[in-house]
Amino acid sequence: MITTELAIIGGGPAGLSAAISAASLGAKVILIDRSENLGGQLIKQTHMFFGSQKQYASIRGVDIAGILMKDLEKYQDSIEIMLDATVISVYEDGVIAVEQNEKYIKIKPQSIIVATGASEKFLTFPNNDLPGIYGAGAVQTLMNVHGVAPGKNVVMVGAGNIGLIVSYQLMQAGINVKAILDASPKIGGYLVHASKIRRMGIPILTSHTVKYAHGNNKLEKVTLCRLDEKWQQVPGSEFDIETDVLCISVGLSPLTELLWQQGCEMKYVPELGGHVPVRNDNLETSIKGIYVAGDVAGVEEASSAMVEGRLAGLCAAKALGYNSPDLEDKKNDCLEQLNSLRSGHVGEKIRSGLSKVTV
Amino acid sequence: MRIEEHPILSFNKGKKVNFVFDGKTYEGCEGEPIAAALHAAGIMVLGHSHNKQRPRGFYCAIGNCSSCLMVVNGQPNVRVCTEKLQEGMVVETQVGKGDLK
Amino acid sequence: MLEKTGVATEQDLQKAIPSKERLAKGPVAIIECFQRIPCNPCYTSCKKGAIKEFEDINDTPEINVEICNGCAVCVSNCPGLSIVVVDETYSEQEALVKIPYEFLPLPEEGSFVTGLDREGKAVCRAKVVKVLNTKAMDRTPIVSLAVPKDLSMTVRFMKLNDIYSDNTFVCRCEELTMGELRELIRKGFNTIDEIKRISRAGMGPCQGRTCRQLIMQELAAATGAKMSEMPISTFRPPVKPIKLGTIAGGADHE
Amino acid sequence: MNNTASVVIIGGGISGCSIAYNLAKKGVKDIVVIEKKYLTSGSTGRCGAGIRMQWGTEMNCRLAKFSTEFYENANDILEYDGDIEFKQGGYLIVAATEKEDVQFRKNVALQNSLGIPTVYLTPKEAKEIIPHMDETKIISATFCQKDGHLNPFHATQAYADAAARLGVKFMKYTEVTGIKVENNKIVGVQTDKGFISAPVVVNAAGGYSKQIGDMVGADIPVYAERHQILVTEPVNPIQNPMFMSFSLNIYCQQTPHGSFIMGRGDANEPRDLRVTSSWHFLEEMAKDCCELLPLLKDIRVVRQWAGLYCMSPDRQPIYGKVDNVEGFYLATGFSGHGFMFGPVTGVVIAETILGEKSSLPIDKLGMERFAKGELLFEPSVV
Repeated sequence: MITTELAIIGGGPAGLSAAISAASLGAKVILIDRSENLGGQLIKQTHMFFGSQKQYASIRGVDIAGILMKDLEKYQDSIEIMLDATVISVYEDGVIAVEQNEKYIKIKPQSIIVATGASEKFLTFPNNDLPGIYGAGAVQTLMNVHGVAPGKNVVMVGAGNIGLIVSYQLMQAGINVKAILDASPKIGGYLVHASKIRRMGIPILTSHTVKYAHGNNKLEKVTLCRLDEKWQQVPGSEFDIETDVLCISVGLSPLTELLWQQGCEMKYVPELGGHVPVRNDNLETSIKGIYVAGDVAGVEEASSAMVEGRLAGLCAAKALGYNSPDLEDKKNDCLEQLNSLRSGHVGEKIRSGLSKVTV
Repeated sequence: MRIEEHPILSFNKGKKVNFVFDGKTYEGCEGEPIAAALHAAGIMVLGHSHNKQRPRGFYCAIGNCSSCLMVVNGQPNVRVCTEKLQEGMVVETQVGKGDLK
Repeated sequence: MLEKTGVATEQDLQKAIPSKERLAKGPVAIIECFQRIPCNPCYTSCKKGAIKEFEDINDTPEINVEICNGCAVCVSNCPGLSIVVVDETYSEQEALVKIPYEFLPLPEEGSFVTGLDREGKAVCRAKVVKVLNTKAMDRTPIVSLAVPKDLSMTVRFMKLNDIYSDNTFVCRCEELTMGELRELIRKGFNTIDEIKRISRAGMGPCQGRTCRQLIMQELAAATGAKMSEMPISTFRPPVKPIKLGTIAGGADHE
Repeated sequence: MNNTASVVIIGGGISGCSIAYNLAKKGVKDIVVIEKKYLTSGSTGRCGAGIRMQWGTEMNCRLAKFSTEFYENANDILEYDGDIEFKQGGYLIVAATEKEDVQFRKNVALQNSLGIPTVYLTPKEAKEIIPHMDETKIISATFCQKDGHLNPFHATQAYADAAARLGVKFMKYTEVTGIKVENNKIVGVQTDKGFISAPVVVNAAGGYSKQIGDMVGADIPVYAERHQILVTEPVNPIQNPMFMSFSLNIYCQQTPHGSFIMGRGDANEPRDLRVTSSWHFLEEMAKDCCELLPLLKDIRVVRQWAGLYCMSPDRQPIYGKVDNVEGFYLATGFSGHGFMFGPVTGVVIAETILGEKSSLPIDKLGMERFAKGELLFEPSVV
């Protein structure tokens, strides 16, 4: 059995940042990620990030991943990276079981930061399992990581930030987006993203939903319809769009299995995407020594995931006995950054959600 | 279909390799997921559901959803969205729940 | 209106639909024949004498619902196919509607079809409980459909493909459809754990990642329970399927 | 909720539902089943759900035969609109020690004398039945084609649906917090949803039956022991019978759904009410399974879980009355065989409550055997 001080599960923006900040204080870290490279969702993002300089504003997500990886190299003596490695369970005695390239490995850490991110929600309508109906994340992976087009035409379901951004990315990759629809009467994502899309002539159909998908062996056509103010389908408003890809982007749910298995106290908070762990200001859950950061703690933007990662890394290292003269300043800086990212109108939902689970 | 030109990204793909899908030979890039290589060749139907035999493609692309189980080199229930392509691989559409051999 | 659209109006139907008290007693024929035409097989076929003797061949049928036991002999004898039998005592939530169905293929018993109203509009998912096709019925088989009780006076026909939800998937791995899920909820499986065990939804290789949230949403909608107060199913290891040989190999190495 | 009942059954597993059905069928009205969570949420829903007639004592053979024959026809008898998925693929029980081999020869003779069609097999013959097993690890085997496996959720639901049609009330998500006894007589049951007065209470609470017994001051000599199981992804059928070994401590079965279920006993497991999973079990099970059934090395585990065995001193059920508490009946101590004894349990408890002569040989299974020191010996248990 491998032992270490801190195991970080997930090498996306939160996990990477956590590894860097914990190692910067001297902690011995194992960073585990199930894919073949670190960076999580960052490596699929071709757009420039919002936020401020501290969260790499106006740098493209894919490049931020590169910057974080460079930072990580500084601490290569204290961070062991395990790629293509999936944590299959965290057992009651704190042992983490990992599968890496068909090898079964056990790790016993003193503390754990869970930064597993989120998974995509699924939508129900007849024939929703036809080939050609994909999650937005899948489409991003296919085109931006592997350079393969999902199809020729795409109808996007969901006008939140992910739906808007992926639509834009599809157009960048030379794939035609026929329409974006959303059940809500309002566009959920940033309006600047929406305007960018509209300028290219792509309609955004609010108060619309998918009624039916058609196709023999794979998707050929979708029937859409309008929703009234009570979100009920308006009879007679149906119309068809021919398309070979329907991309579903109706939100994310935190990937919390490992936290449930550990018995962390969980609460259902719709503003944060579903069940999320109760945590304190140090991002420690109800189980001592288990920390969370990023989307697993509540679905937000990558900018705040990075700051949360940094904060969790600092707090976990401190609890392991590491310190530095400016530790408190660094922690406060993280808290201030989070406050500022969550201030304002668009952060309202997040603030309300967090107030329910932060103790 | 492969994306040849991209305004932001450049794709550093592995070397070209051949693989066999249901008896026909295709070309893909070494190390990319089998599902990506199949998509590049225009193949979207990867498997069929157990009970109702409905065609299934991939849905999540990261090994979560179990929609893309295929037989790879004789082994059933391989998630081709994450399984990496190698020279000479034999990929087959899985019939039913797969046979242990 | 009936003359213009071919669809009976509520006023027309008032004459045909028996009292709640009668419906609560068991199966009964509903004769939706409102126009005077020269025709009387309903009367001649009824062995119970529940249909009043026609004085004039053009009379519209009058049924004594206290005598009618819902045997459905008239259903396959009516040349106008205007008779159905409704049994509201079928189960707590469902009524049985027996309709004449002269099409091929016949639905399979146990399968689900789409229940249509008098305008041919899809109104619900219906389970085919029985398909009766005897020689005496002379190629007018009777299909018994289990429909939600409040639609017992709405469903009057069916189409084979279950457009409602037979192909709306909630659980991809175990292929649980929305219709099956709603059926289970109707039967009283009111928590995600109960649904998981009776249907396997959530036990597949994806470990419930695609279906858990959807099932909970549907439960919330159907039972009025709050998502935040709903019990959630257990999250069991392993999070990702792993080969027995891989586990065995790992243990060996230590 | 009902404020009065003629019989309150505590526990909504296979035992409780079977008892409710059998009582109702005999005409008892106002039966209430109380279940802390949902039906099958305790041991029933967590068990391996195998059923075998290959036992080492005449009594157990007879009881198991009754259960098997019931399950063969349960869909019809209980008029279930689903399917209990009873698959009679047989049990192949392998002997890995000389001692086992000797015992198995005796068992086969006994079983055959009772009409149970078990056969004794050489390793080679056993391999014909499960071609992917490593027959070099065994000395001999016994096989009974009529043994099998069923779906515990549907089997319990079939009983519950049939009972409900006969008027039995089920109170799910209701916890028993106390049992009221006056003058050594049961008066009623206190639950978190209110009090139910009833002259008869049946303790069918599985792993929690000790706690229920304590509520009336009956010291039932049972304890709960954690047992673990794992299940794999489904594959096309390759193994018909249950593979089982007492000395190698393993049972492994492919269900009609295609997934393999395997588990084992472990006397060192915690004796508390924990149902958590451990990596130790996963590893040991994987290792032993890959050795005995090497083909399964390529199948993936999708879940592991644990349930409670309710262990009695002689690992035999405890049926019937309790001295000094009139109206309190036990259906407990199944020690891992409660599911396969479900049909028996329902019949014998219903008969006992109604004062009828028992139609099955259960006279040795009462509580009094422990005071008298007359423990039963069953050589064929995991």
